[in-house]
Amino acid sequence: MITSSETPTRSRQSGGAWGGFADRILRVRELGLVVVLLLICTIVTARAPRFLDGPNLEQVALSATLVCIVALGQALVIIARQIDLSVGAIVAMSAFVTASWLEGRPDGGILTAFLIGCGVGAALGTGNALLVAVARIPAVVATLGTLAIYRGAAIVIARGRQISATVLPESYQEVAQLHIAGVPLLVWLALLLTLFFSWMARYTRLGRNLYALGSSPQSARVAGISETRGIAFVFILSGLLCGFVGVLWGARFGTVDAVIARGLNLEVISAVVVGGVSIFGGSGSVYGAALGAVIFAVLQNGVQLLRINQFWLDAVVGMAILGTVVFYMLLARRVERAEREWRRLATLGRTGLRVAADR
Amino acid sequence: MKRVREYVARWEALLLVFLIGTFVFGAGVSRYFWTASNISIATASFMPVAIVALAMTLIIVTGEIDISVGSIVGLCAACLGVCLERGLPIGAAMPLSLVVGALAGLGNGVMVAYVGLPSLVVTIGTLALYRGLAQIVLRERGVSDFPEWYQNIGFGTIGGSPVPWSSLIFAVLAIGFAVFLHATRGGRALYAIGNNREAARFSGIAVKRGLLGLFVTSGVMCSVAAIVLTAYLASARSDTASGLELQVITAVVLGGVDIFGGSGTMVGVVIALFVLAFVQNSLGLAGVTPEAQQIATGGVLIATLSVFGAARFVRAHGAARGRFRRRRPRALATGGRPSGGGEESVKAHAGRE
Amino acid sequence: MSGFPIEAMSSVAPIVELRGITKRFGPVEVLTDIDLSLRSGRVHSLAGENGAGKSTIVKILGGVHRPDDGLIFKEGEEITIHGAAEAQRHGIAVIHQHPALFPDLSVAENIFVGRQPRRLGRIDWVAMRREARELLSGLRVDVDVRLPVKMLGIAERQTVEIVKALSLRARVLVMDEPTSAISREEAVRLFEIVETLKQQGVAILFISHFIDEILRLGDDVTILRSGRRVVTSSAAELTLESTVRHMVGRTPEALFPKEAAAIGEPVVEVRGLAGCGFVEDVSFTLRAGEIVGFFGLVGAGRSEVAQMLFGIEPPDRGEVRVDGGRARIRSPRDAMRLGISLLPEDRHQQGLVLEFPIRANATLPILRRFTRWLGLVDRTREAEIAGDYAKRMRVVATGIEQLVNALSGGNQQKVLLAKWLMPSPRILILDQPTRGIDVGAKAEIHRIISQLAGQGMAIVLISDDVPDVTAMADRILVFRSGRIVAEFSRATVDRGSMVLAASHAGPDPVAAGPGAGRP
Amino acid sequence: MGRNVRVLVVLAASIAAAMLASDFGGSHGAAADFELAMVIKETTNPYYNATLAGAKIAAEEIGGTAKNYGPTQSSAQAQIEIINNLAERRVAAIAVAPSDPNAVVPAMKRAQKLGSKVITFDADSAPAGRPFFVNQATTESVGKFGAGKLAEVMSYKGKVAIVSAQPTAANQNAWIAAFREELKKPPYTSMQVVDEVYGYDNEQKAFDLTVALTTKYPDLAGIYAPTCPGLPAVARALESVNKGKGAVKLAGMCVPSITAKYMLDGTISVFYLWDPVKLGYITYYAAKYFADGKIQGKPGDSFTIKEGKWPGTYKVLPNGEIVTGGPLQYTPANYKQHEY
Repeated sequence: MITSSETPTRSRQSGGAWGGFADRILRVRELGLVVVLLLICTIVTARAPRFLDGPNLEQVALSATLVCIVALGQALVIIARQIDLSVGAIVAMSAFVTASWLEGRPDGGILTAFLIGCGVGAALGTGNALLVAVARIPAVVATLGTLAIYRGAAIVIARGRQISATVLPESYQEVAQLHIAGVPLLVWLALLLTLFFSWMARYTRLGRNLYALGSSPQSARVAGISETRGIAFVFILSGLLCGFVGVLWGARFGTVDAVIARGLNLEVISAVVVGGVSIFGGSGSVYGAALGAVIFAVLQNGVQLLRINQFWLDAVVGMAILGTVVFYMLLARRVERAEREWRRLATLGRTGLRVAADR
Repeated sequence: MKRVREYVARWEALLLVFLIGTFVFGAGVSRYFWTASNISIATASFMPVAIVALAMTLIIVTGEIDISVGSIVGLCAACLGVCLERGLPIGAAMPLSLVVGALAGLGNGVMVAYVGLPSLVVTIGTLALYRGLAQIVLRERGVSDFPEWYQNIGFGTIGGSPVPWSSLIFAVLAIGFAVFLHATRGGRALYAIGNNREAARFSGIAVKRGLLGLFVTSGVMCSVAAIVLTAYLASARSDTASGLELQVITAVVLGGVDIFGGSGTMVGVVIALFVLAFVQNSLGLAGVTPEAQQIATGGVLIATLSVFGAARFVRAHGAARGRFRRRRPRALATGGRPSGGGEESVKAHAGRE
Repeated sequence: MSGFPIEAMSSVAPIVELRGITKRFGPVEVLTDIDLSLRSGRVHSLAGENGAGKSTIVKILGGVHRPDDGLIFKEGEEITIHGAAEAQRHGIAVIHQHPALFPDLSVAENIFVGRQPRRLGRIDWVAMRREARELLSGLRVDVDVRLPVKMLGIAERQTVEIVKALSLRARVLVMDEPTSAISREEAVRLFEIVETLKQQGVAILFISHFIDEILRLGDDVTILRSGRRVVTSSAAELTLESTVRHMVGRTPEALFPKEAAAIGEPVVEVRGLAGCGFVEDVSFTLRAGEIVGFFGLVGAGRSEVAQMLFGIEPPDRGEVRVDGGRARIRSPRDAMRLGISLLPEDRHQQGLVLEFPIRANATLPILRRFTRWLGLVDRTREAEIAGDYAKRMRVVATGIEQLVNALSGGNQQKVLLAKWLMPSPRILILDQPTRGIDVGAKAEIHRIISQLAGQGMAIVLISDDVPDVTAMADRILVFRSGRIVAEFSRATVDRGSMVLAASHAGPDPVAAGPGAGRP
Repeated sequence: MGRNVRVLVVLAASIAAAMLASDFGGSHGAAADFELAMVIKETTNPYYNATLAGAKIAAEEIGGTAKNYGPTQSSAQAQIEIINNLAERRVAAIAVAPSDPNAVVPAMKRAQKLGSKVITFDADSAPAGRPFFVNQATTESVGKFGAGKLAEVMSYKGKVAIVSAQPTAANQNAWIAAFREELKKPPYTSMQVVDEVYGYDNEQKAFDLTVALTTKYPDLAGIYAPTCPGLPAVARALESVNKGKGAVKLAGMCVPSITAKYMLDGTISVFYLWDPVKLGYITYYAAKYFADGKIQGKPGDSFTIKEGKWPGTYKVLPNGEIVTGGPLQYTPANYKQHEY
């Protein structure tokens, strides 16, 4: 017989030292985010205790929600190894279209408004999907192009008009003011969407296929996962969520024009990257991206409260992005090195025989 | 097959037709288009973008990208402004701003080449960082009162001729970059890196040093653009040139440079720059709104990419039959034509094309 | 020696059977009239030298190629296999040497990707992990199913691939050289797994370069040579020697053997070189006019030594002397300065820029020589010299401006050779220079190499092709597991013992368990 | 290859044909008619729809046309391109509302050299660039007005924060300087300006900054927001943190069409601007008369509108300005008359 059957020679039990170490490192991303978030909160609170005031926290949360919802879609896009630079323009377009539909309807029709906004968003997302998934234009440049086109189209449609709280129905504007159990409706919505998409990414085959696509498009092809459908899905979904945010945007700020949400794309991508989603696709989590959005919202509020000059904000954001990507890079290298060292020892036969610990 | 390849290879020729078409269009929509002063001003206004596009071409040829160019221009402009405020003569401020640009590029380059981070992420980060630095040094101030001779760089023309000074700077740089890319060892190395980084390394090309050099060059070009743009605007502010990267990348891609690296020519990019400049100018003369121009620019970008996408598709399709495959080894030993060494089969091969 | 008695062989009906399979690529017949039966609970080993046709059989079973002639039967019924999906439907799974998995996904997910177990519409992770764990423990493998695959070694990835195949109810497992990229201990584990699979009634086609593995693991052995089945026999009836004899044949054709050349002074002396993770204690001397063959299987460390000498991967330890002086080689440029050229193993990834014309490829390392002030390239001289070399190498092309991706493999290889001869090296390292090219081109490249040695160049010829090495090399160093394990001179070389030395024959590594098999 | 050449030829021919089909060399006699090109800061600001409306009223009265030209987002560089283009078109008169007072000067000088009459309105450039500036209200009067009215509703005491637009917006900076200067004077000594932030003409930023301000200074009594897209966002932010409806007194400048709601519900205590329609109206008159040679644009020149919407005599002051009026406060009573 070939095998000395009674000894399983190699072990990698999760209960073992290595397994625990690996697990810890794998969880470090989201855990680290929570730590960073708490750290920022602590620093801000220490210097400006009013940070914790109810209305302030509520508003910080509300600021985070809009970015957060867009970031959910963007996270899935990036997980599938793509990128969507046109998000801000889609938000503006759907916000404007929705607001102009609502303009003549003082009695509401809020649900229809949401349908319209989401429809516009999904339509524009489909435009991106066609270019990237069907025409196979690299996402960076395709969405750079649609960014210009969508924004331009929004401006043409708006013709310099602003739609303001004065003409928008009260019921629409109240959407942003509604509270359920003391927490604003928008926050609930963002929370629900975050939970839903985190769930979707983790607990549905569709979600897992996106990870598979991002991790290795070649292997995905072998496994029979449709690249075209996956990519189209994420772009349409991203558009849809942008459309949804467009509707909320008008409700929250009360004024809508064609140039709102300018620069939102970089803000969102920063949140996603800082949230631990690898720009190369395949890894990261949706709720990490949501946490990233919260961190940026707290950071912006904190910079104000700490009386740091406003002119420092962009530099701080830039440092935050670079800092986190370097951190993740070092982390990945460290895991790799630990792994290689472990392999070397194993090859030398020193730890090759490790008795399995019981689970 | 061959036709599609030729077609793409002749992109420059097609662009030239575009350019002529643009001139015809411009002359059609406005009788003021074809005047020396209009051509002169349309050229001058596009020079900052054009100067940055030169370095961007090299970067994209190697398969990298630099999103932070607009912010570096802003940072260098802020540097010029601060120097002027402090009473430094502009002659001394310009070299200083070149140094600032080089350092900003160095930052990008180190992160990309030596730390090994993806250039897209790095330059998105520095896009915010460098703009932030510009805001920190210049805050709300706008600095003007630049000397007349300096302002001439942006707007002024050479002697009595309609040739703007800035276009002279661009012409010299463009020739320099074109010669570098197409006629020197360094240029060859960039194409090699863009096509096959591994093979470039095995051929003794210092890939990391090359990339670092490129990003520094890009920083310096941004600084030159800042000098021209500040002269053109007669004013230095922290928000100078925000959004410049979009126009630059559009021009480079329109010029036929493959966004994945490895191919493209400087001639194509230069023609594309002029196409964009005169399309915008003629639309402006026709009274078309800026947003319509924006849509047109985006549309041109998408259309260009679709052409390239179609070409790439055809090429990939050909690769499935063992022809024109990119980057993937062909299994010629087990597939294809095992007796390819002979004269005969090559003739047959050529005949099929 | 293992599970089933030989007599059982005929009593078990084959699950999959190949009958009279012939495959042609163009005018060349790569498989001729092959019969092969894969039976439940039995391992069928496939042996043969490079180019014998082993991988073509794998591709036919995997649905990549379709045979030109002959039939495939599954449980007595004729089937066709068109594409990977169809192979999967027929219960045939191919385990590749480098598995196509998702590096970021966990082990459990990789096994179940696209068909994760669900409960109430959601993926049941607990069940999925449990099932994965069960499948793995069914093979007595213990891997944390939550680890992302990128943190596993190749052997473990193969295991994942095997488990994935099992979970897809594969009844025939084709293992294409699974052991060539993994360590001995890992190989031992793999064999245990194979044993378990046999007990589960899976039919296995096992392909390996390692003859001892073939004999120990296989119940039946088929030996191929030049696309023909030489023998099919029970493993017990074969010995190492007879197997090697079948593989090598009695009169292998020697393609343009090396002409005698005066061997001069030592040019390169390597002492105690170690690095790349597993290369240890490599020492040798290389003399002017000498061709030294590095023989060994893929992953034995030959290419790694070459890359350390060329500055691609700096060594951890050891000393390299060139012309008696200690050499510090940190980059390819350092190596080129010392007169070293490396023709790399992977022509497409490391050797050539496929989108460049012949001219630009050939002159890439020495462009410096054609540059005038400001780095301008002297195109005329470049074209002249490139044309010169192309002619000398007898590259067949429409001209030196033809893109290399339009050339045949042999001509590409000649361009690559021209590229690395242009620096006028004194030391030339050729890593598999004749891999994947046709006979004519091979002979020409051999002729050139021989000429170069005659001119006093010191040459390292890396190959796993036995006739090539024995025909060309003055001395042969045999590599295994990162070390030099044997040395033969031109006079004393014996093909059989060379092959044995490279493929772990010696103290029995399999029976002796982990750690054995190392000198 | 032959096919290729054919493709190119066909392409070129079709482009040429398209050009010819479109009105090649057609009627471009616009130069004969008077056109006032109004180069505005941004096309998305409804304020400039009001100035254009004023100019159009004037055009009805004395002939010619008026048109707005501007970038979608405030940018000096984009304005320069526009001025250059207009100059190339030999537009009779250009009225510029510069984003950056210095950046536009060379382009304006160039346009003058090419024959256009160039003036400024709404915001001034460096004096070198223009003969005169049609000013809606002097800087001091705008700042002073805001300070005085805000002090009144704040009972002359408490902390004040300022929400501005772009840090580089010259107009805003000047008004704020005047506002701060005014608050240094005796009646206002118990008021202090505690902070100044920039909303970048971006609703989201202005909103978030206002929230942070109210958190940072819980005893904040007043906010001065002389920024048009910013003011509604500031008001909405105050309402969101329950400091609206007069809890924090808000004074600001914007157009009624998008802001009136917050004035009506009391969140904006002092809501003022000037009459942008009148500004556009006078600008048109001044530009037309200047182009027709009826005035030279030198200090001391004056023109009279006899019959029209806003009759009167307007004079170029020694500092090169024509002042068309002063601050105009909107109240629930009068805002309906100002439809812009």
